[in-house]
Amino acid sequence: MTFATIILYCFIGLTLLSALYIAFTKNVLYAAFALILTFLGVAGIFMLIGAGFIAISQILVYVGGILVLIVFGVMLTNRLKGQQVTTPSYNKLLGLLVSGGLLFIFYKAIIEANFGAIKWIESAQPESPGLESFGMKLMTDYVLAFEVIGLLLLLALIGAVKIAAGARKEVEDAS
Amino acid sequence: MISLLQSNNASDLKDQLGNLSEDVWMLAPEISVVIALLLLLGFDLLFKKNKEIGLASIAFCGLASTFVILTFQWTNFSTDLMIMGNLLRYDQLSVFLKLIFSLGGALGLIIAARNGEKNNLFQTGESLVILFGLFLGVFLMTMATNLLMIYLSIEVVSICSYMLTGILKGKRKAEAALKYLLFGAVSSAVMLYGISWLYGFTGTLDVTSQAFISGLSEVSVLPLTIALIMTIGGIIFKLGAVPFHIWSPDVYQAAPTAIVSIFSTLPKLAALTLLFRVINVLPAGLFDWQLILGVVAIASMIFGNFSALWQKDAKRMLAYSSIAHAGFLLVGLVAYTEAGNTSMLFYGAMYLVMNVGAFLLIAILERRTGSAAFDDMRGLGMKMPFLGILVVIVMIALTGLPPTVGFNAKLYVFSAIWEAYQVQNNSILLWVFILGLLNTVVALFYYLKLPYYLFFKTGEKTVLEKSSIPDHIWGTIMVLPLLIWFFQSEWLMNVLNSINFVF
Amino acid sequence: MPVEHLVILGAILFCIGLFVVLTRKNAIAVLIGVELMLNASNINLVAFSHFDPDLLQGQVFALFVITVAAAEAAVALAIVVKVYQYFQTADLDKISELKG
Amino acid sequence: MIELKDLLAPNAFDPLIYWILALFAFPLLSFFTTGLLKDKASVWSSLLLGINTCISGYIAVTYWGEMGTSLKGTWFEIGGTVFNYSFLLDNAALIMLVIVNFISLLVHIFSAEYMRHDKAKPRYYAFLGLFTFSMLGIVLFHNLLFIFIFWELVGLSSYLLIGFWFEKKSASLAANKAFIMNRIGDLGFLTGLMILYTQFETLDLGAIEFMMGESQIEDGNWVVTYFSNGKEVIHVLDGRWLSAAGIALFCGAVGKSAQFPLQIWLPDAMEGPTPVSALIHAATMVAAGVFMLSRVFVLLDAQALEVIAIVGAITALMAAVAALSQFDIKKVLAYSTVSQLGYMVLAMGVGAYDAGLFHLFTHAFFKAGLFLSAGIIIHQLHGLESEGVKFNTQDMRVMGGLKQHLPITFACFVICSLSLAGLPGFSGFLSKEAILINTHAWSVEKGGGYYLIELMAFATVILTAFYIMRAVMLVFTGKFRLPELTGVSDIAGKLKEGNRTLLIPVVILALLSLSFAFGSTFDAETSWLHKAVETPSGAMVPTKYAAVGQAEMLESAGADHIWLAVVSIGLALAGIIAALLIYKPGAKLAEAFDSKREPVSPLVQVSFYHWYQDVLYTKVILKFILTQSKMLAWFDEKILDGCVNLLARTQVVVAHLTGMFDRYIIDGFVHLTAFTSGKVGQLTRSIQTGNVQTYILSAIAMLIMLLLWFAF
Repeated sequence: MTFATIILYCFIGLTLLSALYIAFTKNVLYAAFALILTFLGVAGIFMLIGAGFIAISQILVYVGGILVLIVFGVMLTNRLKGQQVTTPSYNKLLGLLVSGGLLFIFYKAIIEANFGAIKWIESAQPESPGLESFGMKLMTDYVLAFEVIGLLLLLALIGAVKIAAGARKEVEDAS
Repeated sequence: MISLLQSNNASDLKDQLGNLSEDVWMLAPEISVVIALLLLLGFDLLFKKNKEIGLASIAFCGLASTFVILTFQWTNFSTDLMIMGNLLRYDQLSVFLKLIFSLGGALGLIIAARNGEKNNLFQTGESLVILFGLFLGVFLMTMATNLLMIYLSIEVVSICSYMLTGILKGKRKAEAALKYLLFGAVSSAVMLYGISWLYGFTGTLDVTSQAFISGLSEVSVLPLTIALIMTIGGIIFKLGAVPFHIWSPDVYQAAPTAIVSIFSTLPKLAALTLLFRVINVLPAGLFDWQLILGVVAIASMIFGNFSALWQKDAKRMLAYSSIAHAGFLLVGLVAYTEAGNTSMLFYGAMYLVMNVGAFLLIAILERRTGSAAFDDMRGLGMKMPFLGILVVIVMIALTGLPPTVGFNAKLYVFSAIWEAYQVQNNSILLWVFILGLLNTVVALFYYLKLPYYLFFKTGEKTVLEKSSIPDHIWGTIMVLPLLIWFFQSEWLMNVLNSINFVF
Repeated sequence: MPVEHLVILGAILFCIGLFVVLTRKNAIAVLIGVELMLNASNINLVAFSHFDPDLLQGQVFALFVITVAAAEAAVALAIVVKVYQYFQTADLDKISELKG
Repeated sequence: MIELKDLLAPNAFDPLIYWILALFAFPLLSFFTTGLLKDKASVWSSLLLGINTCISGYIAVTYWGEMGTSLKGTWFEIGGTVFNYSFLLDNAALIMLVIVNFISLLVHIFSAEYMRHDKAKPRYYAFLGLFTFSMLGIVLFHNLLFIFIFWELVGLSSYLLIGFWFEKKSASLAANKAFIMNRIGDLGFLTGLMILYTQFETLDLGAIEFMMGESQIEDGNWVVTYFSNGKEVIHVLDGRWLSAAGIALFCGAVGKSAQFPLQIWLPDAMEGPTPVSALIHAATMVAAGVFMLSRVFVLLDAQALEVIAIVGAITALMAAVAALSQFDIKKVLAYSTVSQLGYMVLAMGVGAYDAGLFHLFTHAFFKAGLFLSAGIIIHQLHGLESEGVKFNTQDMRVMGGLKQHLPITFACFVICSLSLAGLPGFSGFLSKEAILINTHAWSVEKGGGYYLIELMAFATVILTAFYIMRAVMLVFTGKFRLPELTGVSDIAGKLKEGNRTLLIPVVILALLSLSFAFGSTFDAETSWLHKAVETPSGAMVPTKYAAVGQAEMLESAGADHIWLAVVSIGLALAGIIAALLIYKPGAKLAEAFDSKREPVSPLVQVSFYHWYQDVLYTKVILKFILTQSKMLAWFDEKILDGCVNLLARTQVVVAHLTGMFDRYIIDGFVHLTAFTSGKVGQLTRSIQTGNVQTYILSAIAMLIMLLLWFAF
């Protein structure tokens, strides 16, 4: 076992533990902060299996963007007056049953599929491609998808601003 | 490293870019939609007041030019092509669907224009811009053959749909948007997970490639089933069929009628096309998708129809009916024959016309009474006999009775499945056939509820507004084809028969 | 390092995400769950992409997933804010006027 | 070997298609345009119908002949399967064409006066136009799919016309009843179509007839061989499917032609305007079932025919008994119609195709005549009603002695009645005689219990004569009972004969009920009409399953011809004389009649309540339906209100279990009270639907179920 592998397992452990913490904490803010750890763990995994750019995007977009949004969301939808921002949970047993059952099925399937023995994976020589080729891919093969996602972000921005901006005034008008 | 070098090779790159820029011509309709979108955005930013007419004209011109381009593509169609680096497939099926989508979109906008609600779609540019984003999404859905493109186009449609549901004022709209979004996010996560496994099995995202097919053939049953069902699940969410149908009644009830008329048609048909494309590449005997989709179709028909029986709101009833129609649409797909494909497409096209027509009439009635609840529509038919008769015709068409084209559509899909049963002898086909027919009978009861309330109940409610001539004209334009095509379904059939389904 | 381990990690993450989605009352907590589910898929995609260095399809896909997630989160939070204005709560069990 | 494509191939262009289109166009035009006209509606639509009648007359004369002219064309093609349309104008269709148009025209004219004061007159005429249009479809098309479509349209227009006065609760109830009964029958029809389509891959009747001729019964299997798109196909079905197809198609006729056990809608259908009853519920629509049977005659095998004969005989007898004791004049005529339809069906069942159709044609005239005469009476009596004076204008107890007031109506009514009773010299005699002879021949051939059928047919003769004479006596003889009942003495003087618009159609119909109109006085065989419709040759029916050849039967029974005629005339006379004696003015029963309110004697009650069939249906079937709908409601509540509810319920159970677990084991007994109450509150909230997480939960749960089902 090389040093990199050990680190990889550390990151896997970090991801799992923080995810489990999210599952069982009652405090939404804590959950949000645990989410940072999860994202960092996943980013670390990405980095170690040769997807450096994705790792950086993960940190930038998730930690820098989505998480900030979530924290803002928590702030906006709770009256913070000293007390903790908690969220009660329900459906616990049924949720556990469904997700646990699903996990069991997944586990069986993963064992059965034996991913390591799948032909194309077996015959491949894992290596880390350069950032340059990644950029080239984006601008050639996936240029359409790239344009579309750009447009989608624009639309989401417009829509989100429109929906959130008018909300308070709208409610006042209605009441 | 050799391959890397190759793609860096300057002349190769030039070739590739050259190919891409050639492919751009195939995307002319999409580009036209995007241009319209940007114009709307610009117009909205430049002007402050009285924007309705400008926005409306840009929107209609955009759709019209798209339609013209598509007609041009249809008439000059030469051969099926994979374009944009195998992300999309340019074929007659997609061109045809986009043609009817642009028509359906225009009809939806007409409903919005006729609806005259206070917070009209045309008053602010944002909602129109997002609506055009949705058009772009459904256009791409009809062409996508790459898992990435499938995911992306579905997401474009979904995110635009969430926003459209919640963008206008109203408590219920906000609630529906939130539910829609959460449900949709989970569905797309499920689909994405399935896709990630498919990628793992095959090493490719291109569903048309040989590697994809051979890769799938080597996986054992359980993982394959999981991956495919989860992937198909995401598509079924857009189709609005069981088990991913639960969002639709809430959303349909709350969202503006014009938007709902588009929600209930374009994404459904686009999702059906996606399903069709995915299923067509699956090697025979690998996976009994006929059984799965058969079960989904039966369940959708039963859930949709039986729940619709008890609704008290016309829009909510139509939502359940659209779940049932998703089942009927799947019937043609399940048949898996040439006739099945043609009939599915015919049903889809007719469903679009019928449903948009139904929503137009509901919108008109809604404007009269201020709500879409059945109770408020009592006796309206006597006050407005012409519109009442139009409603009756549309409802008969949705039920699938002669002399409307709804009958032809049901006749085609059911004769297709019956023939398929006789050839393939697969018992699920028989079940689909029998239960489908029984469901048609159930449908009769709730579709005729609206005419019943309109004509046979007396209401005291005063009419808010007199019916106007444009209402009559638009209503007739929407409804007349339903009658004409019953006698002349041949010409559309000829168009559809000319479509090459070979994949 | 066998690829299965990462796939199993993905599966666990997916199920944890699902559990959070199903059990948390707060809409924002539910969104956190959804993000976990999306990350699960991303792990799979990138892990498989490791064996696909020439085409990089998995990595590209993962990048797009991250972007879509960002767009979705933005829209989601806008809608949550709007819902909160109306309902004065973000608890999903209280946001259930439409039913039947 | 036959190629299916060739059978369905469109034939060369024939200008006839323009005439046919015109035939459809005029009633449809009437349907669409009368709504625009207010007072001119009657004139306008009568004019359109007049044109149509002329066209149909012209076509009938031009295309009259042995073989009939057929027209075929392609409707559409889908994935190699051809759906075609075809018309067949043989003699039967031509006669039907003329009858439908002609009687419709007469009814249009009659209604001009009858409906003069109705505000919704345009709607009425529009519906009549729709009805005529759809009836023509049944008559002209020779493809079962199209026949089915128009069959449904006929049902629809009948529904609309029965419920024309939908403000009356009874009218809308009657309309619903007719609709439901017809739909039950149609379900059978549809099943029949499906069986035929499976076997022949087409619903074109011409092609089916041809292939039926080529099909075989081998070892009890029904085998059809033909080429479809160049490939040879052999369809093998159990021979019983052939019988099933025949019986299923007959079910359609049972609904539409009001046969036992679905006949109960027809008496109720009298809630519609009387001219409508004359057109739809006497002359044309109800005959459509019989006409359809004649169209599919080659498909009916011995078993199916037997069922048809038995049902026909039962219907004829039951309805005749029911007609004996009615008070409502239209009810008498309605039951009489059901009974006569039973005769026609019986004729089809015993293989007397020609006699059945013949009776259909003659019945169309005399029954329409009877209904329109009754219409005059009702209309004139209606004219007597005023603010203070209200009575049931259809009740025979308010009539009596109308001979003096309405002499022409009386004459017409009597002529039509005698035709119905079947006295020589009237058209009804010819056709009824033909049916009786054939039934006799059939019974002789089959022997044993089948004589019962013959007995029922003959019993119906005497009953028919009796009830129609009873009606004549009660309505026209004796003294006018209305003045006494209402207490207004001068009311009798106001009653006048109907005007010309009312009388002309009735007189025409009465004249057409005389047997000379059909070119024969005594023997049906010599009538031109009877000769025109020929039984399709028996060879087309697979031999083993064939009905006994009609020709042989008739030959064997030929000797009985004369005495059969004598017996039936005797029976009819007996019935008439009995009625004359019993109901002659001053006789005991006639006196007792007007004071009677409800029948007392159990036997009469059986008749009056039509064998309690309605009660039975309400009790048994309605109860069944109610339970059914309760079950559906239950289904909806328990299962469809989502997996959601179900899940929520499971949740309750599971949560109770966890609750108990928590209570007793984990938490011990410490926080028992506080904990449970909190938990329960939480649970009640979690049951609420409309929660998006429950949605997600149920969706994922269903997904997992799918997964498990497919993977394991």
